[in-house]
Amino acid sequence: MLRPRHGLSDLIFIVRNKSRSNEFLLSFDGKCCKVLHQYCIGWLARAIAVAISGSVVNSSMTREYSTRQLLPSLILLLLGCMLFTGCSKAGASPDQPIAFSHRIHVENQIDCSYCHDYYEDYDVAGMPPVATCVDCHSLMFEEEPTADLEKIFEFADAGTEIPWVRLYELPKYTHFSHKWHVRAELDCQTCHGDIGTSDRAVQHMVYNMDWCMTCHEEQAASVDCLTCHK
Amino acid sequence: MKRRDFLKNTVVTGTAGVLFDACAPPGSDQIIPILIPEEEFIPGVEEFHPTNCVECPGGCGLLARKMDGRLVKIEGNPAHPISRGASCARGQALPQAMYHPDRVRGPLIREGARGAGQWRNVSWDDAIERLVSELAAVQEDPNNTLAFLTGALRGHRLDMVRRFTSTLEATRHLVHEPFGDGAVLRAHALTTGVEEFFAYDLENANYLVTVGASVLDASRSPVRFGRGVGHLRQGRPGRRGKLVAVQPRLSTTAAAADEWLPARPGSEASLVLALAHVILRDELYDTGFIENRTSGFEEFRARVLADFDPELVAGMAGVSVETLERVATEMAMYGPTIVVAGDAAVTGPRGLGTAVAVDHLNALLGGFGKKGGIFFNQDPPFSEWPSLETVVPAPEALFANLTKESDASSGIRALLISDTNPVHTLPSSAGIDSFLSEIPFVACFTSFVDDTAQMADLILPESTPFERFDDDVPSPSVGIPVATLSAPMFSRPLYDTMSMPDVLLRVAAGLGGTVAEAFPWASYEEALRAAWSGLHAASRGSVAESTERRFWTRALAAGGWWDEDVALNADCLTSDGLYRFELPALESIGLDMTAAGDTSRFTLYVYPSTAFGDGRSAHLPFLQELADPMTSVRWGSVVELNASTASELNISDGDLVEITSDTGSLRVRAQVTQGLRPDVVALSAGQGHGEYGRYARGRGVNPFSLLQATTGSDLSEAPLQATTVRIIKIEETS
Amino acid sequence: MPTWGMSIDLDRCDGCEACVVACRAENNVAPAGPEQAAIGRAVEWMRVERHVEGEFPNVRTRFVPVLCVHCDDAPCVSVCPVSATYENPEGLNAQIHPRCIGTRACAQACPYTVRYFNWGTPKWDAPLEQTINPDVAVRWKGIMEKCTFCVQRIRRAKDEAREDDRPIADGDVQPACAQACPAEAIVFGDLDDPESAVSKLSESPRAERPLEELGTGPRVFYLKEGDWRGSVGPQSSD
Amino acid sequence: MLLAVIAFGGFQWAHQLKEGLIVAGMNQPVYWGLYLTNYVFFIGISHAGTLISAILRLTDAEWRRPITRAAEAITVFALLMGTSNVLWHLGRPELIYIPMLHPQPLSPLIWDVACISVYLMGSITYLYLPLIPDLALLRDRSPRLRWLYRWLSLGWQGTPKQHKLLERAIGFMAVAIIPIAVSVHTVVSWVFAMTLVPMWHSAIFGPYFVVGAIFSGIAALLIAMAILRKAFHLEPFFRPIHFNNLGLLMLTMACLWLYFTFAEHMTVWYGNEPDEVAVLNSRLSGAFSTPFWTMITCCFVIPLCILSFKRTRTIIGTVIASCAVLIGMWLERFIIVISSASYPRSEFMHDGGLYSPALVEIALTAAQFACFALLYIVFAKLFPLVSIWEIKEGDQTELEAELTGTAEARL
Repeated sequence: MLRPRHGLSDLIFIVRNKSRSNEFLLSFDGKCCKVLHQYCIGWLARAIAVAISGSVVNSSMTREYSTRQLLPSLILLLLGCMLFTGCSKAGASPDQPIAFSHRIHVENQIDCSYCHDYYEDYDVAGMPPVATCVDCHSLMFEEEPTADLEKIFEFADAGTEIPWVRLYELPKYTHFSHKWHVRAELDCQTCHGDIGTSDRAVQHMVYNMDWCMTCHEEQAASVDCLTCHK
Repeated sequence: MKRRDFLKNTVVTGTAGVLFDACAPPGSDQIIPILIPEEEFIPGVEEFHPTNCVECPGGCGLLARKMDGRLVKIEGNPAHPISRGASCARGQALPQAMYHPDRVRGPLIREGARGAGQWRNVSWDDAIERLVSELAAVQEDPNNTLAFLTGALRGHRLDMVRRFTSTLEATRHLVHEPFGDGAVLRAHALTTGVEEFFAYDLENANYLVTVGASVLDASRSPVRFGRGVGHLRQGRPGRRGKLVAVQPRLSTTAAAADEWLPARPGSEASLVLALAHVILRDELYDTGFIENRTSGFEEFRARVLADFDPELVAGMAGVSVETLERVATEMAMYGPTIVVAGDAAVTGPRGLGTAVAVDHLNALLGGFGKKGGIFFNQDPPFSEWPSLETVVPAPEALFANLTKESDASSGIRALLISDTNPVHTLPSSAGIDSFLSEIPFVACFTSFVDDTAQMADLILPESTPFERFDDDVPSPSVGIPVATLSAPMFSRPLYDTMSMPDVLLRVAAGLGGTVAEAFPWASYEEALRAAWSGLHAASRGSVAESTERRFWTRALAAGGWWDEDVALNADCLTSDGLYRFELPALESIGLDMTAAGDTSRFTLYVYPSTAFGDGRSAHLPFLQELADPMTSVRWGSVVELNASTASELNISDGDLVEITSDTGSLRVRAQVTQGLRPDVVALSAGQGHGEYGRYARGRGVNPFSLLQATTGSDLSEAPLQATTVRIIKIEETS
Repeated sequence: MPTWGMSIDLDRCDGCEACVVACRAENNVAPAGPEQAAIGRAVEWMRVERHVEGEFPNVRTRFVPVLCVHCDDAPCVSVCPVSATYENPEGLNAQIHPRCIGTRACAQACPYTVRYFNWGTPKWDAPLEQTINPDVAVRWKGIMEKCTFCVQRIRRAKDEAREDDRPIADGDVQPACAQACPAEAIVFGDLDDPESAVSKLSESPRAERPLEELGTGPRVFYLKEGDWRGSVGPQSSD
Repeated sequence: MLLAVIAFGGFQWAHQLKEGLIVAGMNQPVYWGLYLTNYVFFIGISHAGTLISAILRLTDAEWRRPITRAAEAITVFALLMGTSNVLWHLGRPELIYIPMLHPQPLSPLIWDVACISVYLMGSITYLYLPLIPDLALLRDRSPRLRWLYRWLSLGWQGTPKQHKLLERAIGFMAVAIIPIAVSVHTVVSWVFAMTLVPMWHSAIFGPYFVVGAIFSGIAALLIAMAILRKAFHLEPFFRPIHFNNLGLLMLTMACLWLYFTFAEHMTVWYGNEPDEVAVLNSRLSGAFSTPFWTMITCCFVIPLCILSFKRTRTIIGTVIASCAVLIGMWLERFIIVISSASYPRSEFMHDGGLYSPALVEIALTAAQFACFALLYIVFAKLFPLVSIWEIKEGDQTELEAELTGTAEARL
């Protein structure tokens, strides 16, 4: 049976993705990322990405990319950069309302589930309400108050939640269950990179179908479209 | 080349646009949307909250599916005896009523002239203050009366209103329900002493005859009857029941039926008695039942055998003698048989007669108390609210009569309206407009500014069943005591709304004195708990718990209380406990109906719509978009004409026609059908709202504007098949 | 691995159209609005077709609920140039929205006319979009959509079964239409499981598969109307 | 003028891109409308050139020499117009490249894509090759645009070797192009015939479409010739004999076409399969009767009356006939696409909407015809529409000066 292999992928990811495969692309990678950070806008990036991912996905089984395949993509990309200005959030590390450091929390032996309390039982990992932050921090008398800590309490007093800026977002037409991926004993790093050891949340990668499929195939997980597409 | 550039640009912009639509998902880049401070929920995890349906008398118990803090779907409550996990089209569309863009979001006070539709937002405190002062003013002058107009309320909502009207001085409780089937209830009262809809054991019946009642589409309880008929057909291997429909139009029910008897409107009673005639003549009736449990049989037999010979009736009803003979025999031979009357057939001058005749036919077949027959409702053992030394309330009256009384409104100084829309569903000849305009103060409890609320001075936004405490005692039921219970599924209402009973409580408190004493509860929830404590005390049925508190929580979680183990009963409550073959009610029935003299006039047949009922669901886009099962019409209405009639009038499908009655006229597209008597034209109720939110406003036509209001009758306000109309073609279909 | 199928008892069906609205609500099918509906652009993954035969007063009527029959050998699958529609291992004929380019070849090829095209962007007047079911994607303009046998419910049922690590049982999955049907006319289940209600019904002498002669191998079948014969004989009030 | 029409079409298309196909007239069950009709129609026209000229070339019909190029030009432009319809037709034109990237080989649409792209390449080459010597001629004689001609003529010197090579190439292309051309229209027909739709699912659709294509092709060619003849004073080249011969060819085609049409409908009528008969009736007496009978008149009656008699088989006569045929053939495509789509299997689609094209569809159709004309004129302006060297080759006594004279006069 023919299985469609195609997804709306995000530009940066494809480029980085290639960067892992051979160095011809490294230079390409460098240039592109710059170009993108200066110019590219979400929607057009996607539009272009469709083209690129297309040419990439073709050979998604053998993970090599020839110049020929990338040519149309490049042309489209440049067209995009010329026509639109803006900034892609992909791969970037947006400023969060509070300079939150996963490292510190991890070093203090705080389990993922303390804040992300659904991560092994539900479809989403979950984000802690400001109350959770307050619970702990109001108890730590010895820690010297910093501006960021103050902010926590400001938000709490205002009765509003902390407007964390989203790093990872899957398309609305996909179904993803965090639970089963955790239970499949994947390392957090596989998807979230070195978040646990970094002070600043950086988007490890933008998940595209190409990447999901590869892993699913390696893990012998279901590759039926309806497993993820809704 | 210019063209190429031009196109390139259009392509790019176009493409961007396309992609924007394509990729734009609801929700933003912020993570906030998945964090609702008050209502903790886990994204992707579904919750089900039991609730009750108030769209029709069916009274289904429902489950509301809540996801990500939103109400997203309605499902039947599998445990509930009426719905058994199923629901109808109208029930399924309910979430749209809660999130409707045109819902009233807070109390409104009229600005400018009545009906001008200019409103000022006020706080609940101000609104209630206004209400209290108005009512207090009414109370001061003994000549003044206050009227509380409601639809056919059920459960403790009704008790609250009754209690309110009976504690206040000179207050009347008026009722308006266009498809109320008042005659059926009266008939039941006359023959069995039980003034409630019967419970039918359809699952075990073999033969079901509906006289006028479109039990499967809109009237009474489509879900309960739908399940029953399905079971009657294919529920029992090797045993397939039969469904016969007697009505002038091929309704969804008649279409689903095995046999359709298109009886002339008004001849139903005679037809039923002709069936009785055959059964009596051939002595096919249930002698055991007749002898032991009925009275007045002989007189009845004499009358029927004398007057209702099929030979005579057939011509008048337009149903062949053979058919009458055959159906009558089948009914007797292949029982248990159930006969149900309702809708248009039980309205108008002969309405009561029809309903009584149907009861008698059931009695002849010994249907009462028999497996696969008829049983009586049993009320849940609620505990009484503290009794009060009341001023005896005026009996509940039909609204239409009041509006017709000469100095009708003179006495009435203030009118409260809840759960009904008389401006839309009363014949315009009832003079409702002038009636309302003469009343100094009109307040409406409603979620939407509908045709009636438009005429009000004060609008008190009602909460949807998903946002309020409510209970319900379904009628018609299934013979066992059933009480549905629903609690708000959100920590607070979506908008600044309050449910009618809660408002009454606050008003009572505001009025003080005996009224305040009559309502000793802080909230409607408390009042309900007080009543429901009786069910706990009974310690039987689906929810039995040690403490009253735990009972309440369990009942809320289960969506109500019912007792499946109770023995079904059909013991008549007449003085002598016998079924009474009531004759006087049959006097109105005769064979005097000759073929209509004036062939240019047709009988207008008005029926409740599958999607909208009497029109209260017309504001929901899902239902407007729903193609009618029989006419396939969406977002509008059509008038149905028999093919032969149409060809005579040279009208073809889609032509615009004008229908004129003595009281009004309207223009609507025609639809030619085989499923209608040639001397009848059919219009569906429900559409033609002047005001009811953006989806209903100005859609289709309202047949009630053509009807002649009946006066004097305390059973029905409009004869749904007694008005005659003329039809002329206005323009060809395009 | 199950093979999902559905049986619809035309003898039970009374055309109440509860299934139609249930399907809309479950699957986020936006109303097309008066103008569009008038020119045949209303989308109803599940619709009730009415067949009226005969002349007054001898009129026979059948209601036929029509939805995607999830063919075993589907005409729509083979014509799609980009395999946006395909048949999954469990016998669902799926439409993968992001892949669809809108040639409408599948719609034209489908003998049952149960594939629907998004002529424009589906509209939800705020706050009606609050009723959108998060389990189901909201479609956008220019793509096909169709009945999925409520795959989101199948997914949930599987998830629960996997949770308490048991095989998925008959009746675990109920599509919105089957669930809503008061007459219990619609039965859904695994055709491979000989014990399941649906496969038992598929053996019924009344069972007929729509347009089977075209070789599409539909997995939705109808139980045709039985005739009432006075065969039950006089019933004692037992 | 033409530009205006085209611009309006473009504007309408932009509108459609923004709003989606909601602005077009299509509905359920008529998912395919005017766009597909035009697509089939233009691809049909495209058979004018290549096939005709190729056949004639192979059969060495002497009279073909002047008309081959005019014909081949039609092919190329008609193809461009035809394929462009796909853009309007798609729900998401921005993804039009996906079929190339991830083809689903079982889909007739993919076969279509393959065949047509090959055909396009082929016919462009086939137009280009015979052009080379003339380009060289222009390079040497033309007062302007010499750089262009130099670039295009690939250093043609007219040496015997080059001639030999060219002849070989043309010969090969002529042979190759015929099967391609046939396959193209067969495949186009299969887009319909491979479905189970009533009156599409038919075995003779392939040849039926091919015949129709050649038929309309000839008509288009005749009209083009007539116009050019007037516009560029090509009377010496496009002689009545050409119109006469082509007229006869068209007559044969008309008969052939009628035969197929008759066979097609006869089988349905006799088979009496309810769903198919529904469509048939709609054509014979129902909603589509007017276009249907117009089609019969235009495609058969009129051509027959005019072309059967030598007296009426004049230039004017053939042109009138051709116009009729073009209209008729367009109607045929329209009827085939729409009428079948409008009557799906009755049991499952009761209230289907009947199709009436919306403004955007009409505008785009007009724009295409305009664009076609425009391209053709531009081509005529830049290149000799008569294959000078072939005529030379054919008739040595012809005065070269006269040719080049006219050629220069034109430039």
